[in-house]
Amino acid sequence: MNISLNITETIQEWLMSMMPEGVASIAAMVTVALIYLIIFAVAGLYLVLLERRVAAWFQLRIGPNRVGPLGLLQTMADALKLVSKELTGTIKADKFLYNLAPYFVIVSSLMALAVFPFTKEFQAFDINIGIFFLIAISSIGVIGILLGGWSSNNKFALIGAMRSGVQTISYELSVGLSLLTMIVITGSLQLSEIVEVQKQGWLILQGHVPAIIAFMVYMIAGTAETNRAPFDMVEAESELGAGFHTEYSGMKFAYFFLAEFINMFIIAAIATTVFFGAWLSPFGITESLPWLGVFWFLGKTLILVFLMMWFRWTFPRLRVDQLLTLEWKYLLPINLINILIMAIIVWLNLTIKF
Amino acid sequence: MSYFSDIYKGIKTLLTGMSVTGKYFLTSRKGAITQQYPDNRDTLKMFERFRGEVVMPHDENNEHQCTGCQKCELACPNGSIEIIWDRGIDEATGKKKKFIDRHIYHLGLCTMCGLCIEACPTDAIVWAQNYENSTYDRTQLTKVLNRPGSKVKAGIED
Amino acid sequence: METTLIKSNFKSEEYFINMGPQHPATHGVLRLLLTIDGEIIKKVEPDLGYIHRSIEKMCERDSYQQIVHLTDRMDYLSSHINNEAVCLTVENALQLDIPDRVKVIRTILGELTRIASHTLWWGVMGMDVGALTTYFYGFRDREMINDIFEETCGARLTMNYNIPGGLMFDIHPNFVQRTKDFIKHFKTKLPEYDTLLTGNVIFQKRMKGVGILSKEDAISFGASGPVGRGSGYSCDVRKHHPYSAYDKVTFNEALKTEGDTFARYQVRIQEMWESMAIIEQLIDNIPEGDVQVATNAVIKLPKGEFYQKVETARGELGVYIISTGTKNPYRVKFRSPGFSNLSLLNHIAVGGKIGDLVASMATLDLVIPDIDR
Amino acid sequence: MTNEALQKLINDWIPDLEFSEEESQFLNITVKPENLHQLMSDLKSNKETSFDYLFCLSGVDWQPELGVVYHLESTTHRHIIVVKVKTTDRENPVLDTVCDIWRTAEFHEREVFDFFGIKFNNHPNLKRLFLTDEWEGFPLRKDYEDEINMVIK
Repeated sequence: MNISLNITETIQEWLMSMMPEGVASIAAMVTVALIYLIIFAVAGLYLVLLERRVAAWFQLRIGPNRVGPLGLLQTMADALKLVSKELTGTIKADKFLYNLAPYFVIVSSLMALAVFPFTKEFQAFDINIGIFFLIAISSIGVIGILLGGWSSNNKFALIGAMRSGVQTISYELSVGLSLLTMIVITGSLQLSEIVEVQKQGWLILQGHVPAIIAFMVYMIAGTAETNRAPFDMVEAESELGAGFHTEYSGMKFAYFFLAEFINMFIIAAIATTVFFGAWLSPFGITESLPWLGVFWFLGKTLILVFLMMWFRWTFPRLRVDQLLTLEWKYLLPINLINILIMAIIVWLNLTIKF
Repeated sequence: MSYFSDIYKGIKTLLTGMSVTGKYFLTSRKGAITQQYPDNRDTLKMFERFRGEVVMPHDENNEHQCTGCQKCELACPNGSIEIIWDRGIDEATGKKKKFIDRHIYHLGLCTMCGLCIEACPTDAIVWAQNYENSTYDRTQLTKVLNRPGSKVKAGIED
Repeated sequence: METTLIKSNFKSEEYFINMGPQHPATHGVLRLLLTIDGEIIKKVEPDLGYIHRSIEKMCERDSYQQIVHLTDRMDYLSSHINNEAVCLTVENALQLDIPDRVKVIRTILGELTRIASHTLWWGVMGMDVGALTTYFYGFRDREMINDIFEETCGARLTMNYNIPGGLMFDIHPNFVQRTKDFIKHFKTKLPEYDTLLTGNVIFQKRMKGVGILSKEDAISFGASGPVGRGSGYSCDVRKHHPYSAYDKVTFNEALKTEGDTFARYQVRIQEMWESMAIIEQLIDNIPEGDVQVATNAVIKLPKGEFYQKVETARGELGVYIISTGTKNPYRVKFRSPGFSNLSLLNHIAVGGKIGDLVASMATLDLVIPDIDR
Repeated sequence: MTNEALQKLINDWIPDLEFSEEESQFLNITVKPENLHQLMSDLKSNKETSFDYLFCLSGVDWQPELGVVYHLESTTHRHIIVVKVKTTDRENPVLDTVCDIWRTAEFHEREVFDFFGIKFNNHPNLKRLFLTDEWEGFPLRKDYEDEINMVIK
């Protein structure tokens, strides 16, 4: 079987046969962007459904099962409902920022998707500072949340937004440092090279103890960065009602909601790429069929997504000061020492390679 | 040192918590505690003492057991029962006797306290087990319990 | 985690926020006027009356049998105990000799009510601190008790099973078996509550040292029930002024001396164990006999004043009836536990964060209709 | 302490106390409004009585008097006493607050103010608790009439 998944080049070559080079490049970019947008909007909706089903099973319920076979169309129906809903808002809101905020959030989370290597070829944009790009992009989302909370002219929203600012700024550090620990092994920020290094064994095995610590720190900080329970200070429905999106309705609310789930996917996908060998199959069992990489990538990502859901439906929420204590007194020092250990291990060549 | 033991203990308690939810996740298909209402209407059965609404049973001759003594009306705390009664000649004995014209029951006012049924000396009114009492129109909640043309069963005295 | 506030030259301004009457953490239509400085609570002022029905005034026009069903609607989570309180007041006033069977059944139902209330509280408490799954585990166990109630009394929540002079009718034949089944089931599930939530490190950090109420303050504020006992104040009416069959059973009063939210939490968990112990002592020994003492159709209390206190799931419920000898009471006052417990919210929440306020409020276990009688 | 001993002890403190055990299961003391606060603080602070738990505070409309009934219990000695205070002034009834002695009285007195219109001197925050500020009349008084909201049987 010879399916070419190198979509950017395929599309560009196909377009170039029809129009001049400059136009074709732009048209190819737009096409790829649209494909990604559609795929991940739908994927985000199904993540919502997955979350609801998983939550139901944790909670001895059945979950959505009415719309469509096995309830598969439930979130589609929800999205349709949200599209058709009236967009309400407060009178004294800062209209421009208020309307801008949801797009900030959704665009920044969709941008991050471009760099993931779903297979060797299925990667829209193999930038040479991949990890750096991801970290940079994922921290833009918080601006949208801050804008939304600030401009809503609602005190609950404002408290939520401020909490979000505090939280994301702190945990950004741990996400970055724990990924940096792994960069010590790979020696490259480019995602395709990180995957290449892992052909000798997934990084979580190569780096053994410090890698596992880095993974745990990453998962905690990543959960915090997506503002999900047990770190959902931003929404904290028993304290702030709905937090920063209290005043949003209809499609604008849907953007926030969808962004949360896409962010969760992104956090899991980064972990898959950096710790679990991206599209590489375990022991290379499907090396001859490279298109199966999509399956492996999504499989690993969904397992991590499930782990985050498991956290959410088990743990109580932290208080806002405990959240910062956890970051500054526990995760950060552990992380710094962990980098040192990792550096020593790499220096002494103690990594495990298969 | 307590710094590290805190971390260890903390992670341990988190994992034990996750084991509880994880166990239910795996067995949840058997143990769903929610009901698929209204799909299960046919199998959903209320307990025999369930207080759905007050009804007045009639037998095959369209006869009920209410003598119109108004004890239920007095017992009701919020005026859900109104009895419109009259006096007539009893055909069997030829004496003057009280009988009900209409036994009006306002389901919308009823708090299902059961005092009327306790008070009834002839067991003329009982609880029905139906549980779907909602209507689109409030006037439908006012019900006349005795059927048209019904009369009191012979031998029931107040 | 203790935090230290650093004095700085930044000008900070207190602001006002309106929590409720529609808010997920207030469990009903309670409105709290909060004055906040950043995240720190400066003042909590409850605004009540959103569902006040003036039950006390309604009682003045009702007969004594009719009062009972109104009390269902005060603290609806311990409706059976509320009913019992009114019935006991009337029975004591009439000096009726209540059969042992009635006393034992009332005690069993009362303890089942307490477990049902505490399981609901546990679920909702977990939800307030962010663990959403506890809600369903709590409700799963509560549903079994509600089924027992429904089979015997005919209603799940507002049971109105007591009448002055005994019970409305006898227990259902399945009652004993169902109760035993429930106890067996719940003994396996209650330890799970501990593994899921009590031991959890996040939960402990959230609860310990939060909302501290000293013993002196607890007495001064009239705290009762688990709130008082969490502060080391022995206030169990079942121990100090036993009613029904509580003088025949042995049980421990759950006491903690810390006075924080975690102590109140532990007291309630402990109380569920004690309630199960009480039920186990009684369920096999329900004496035979009548379930009613004949009373006049129109009950007239002798002239005088009558007071009866009982221990509901929330604390001490007092029923104060002034009678002038007619068929209606002259004045009825319900001393509800929630009302006194709410009054200390400002005292324990000030200085904490918004999250602490929610946790404190959850362990006060407020039922709003109980406050807005 | 038994009711007799209590009566004997308290009787010496303040003049014009009326004691009664009729028609009630507790010892009742009726006190003049001007002596109320003094008696209450004595009842709490005295080592032998130490009534530190005010478990019920109810307003009562005795017609024509308005009054308040205090149910007190001692958590150390476990004895109970009832204190009653009455005022004949229906237009502007004023009593002393006891919320500096028992803090629970703060809410209970607000409730009494709300429903009976009895004002309490020195109360820190005396305003309507359940009803709106613009509500007219005091619903739990016997002469209160509201043709719209009250259903009279």
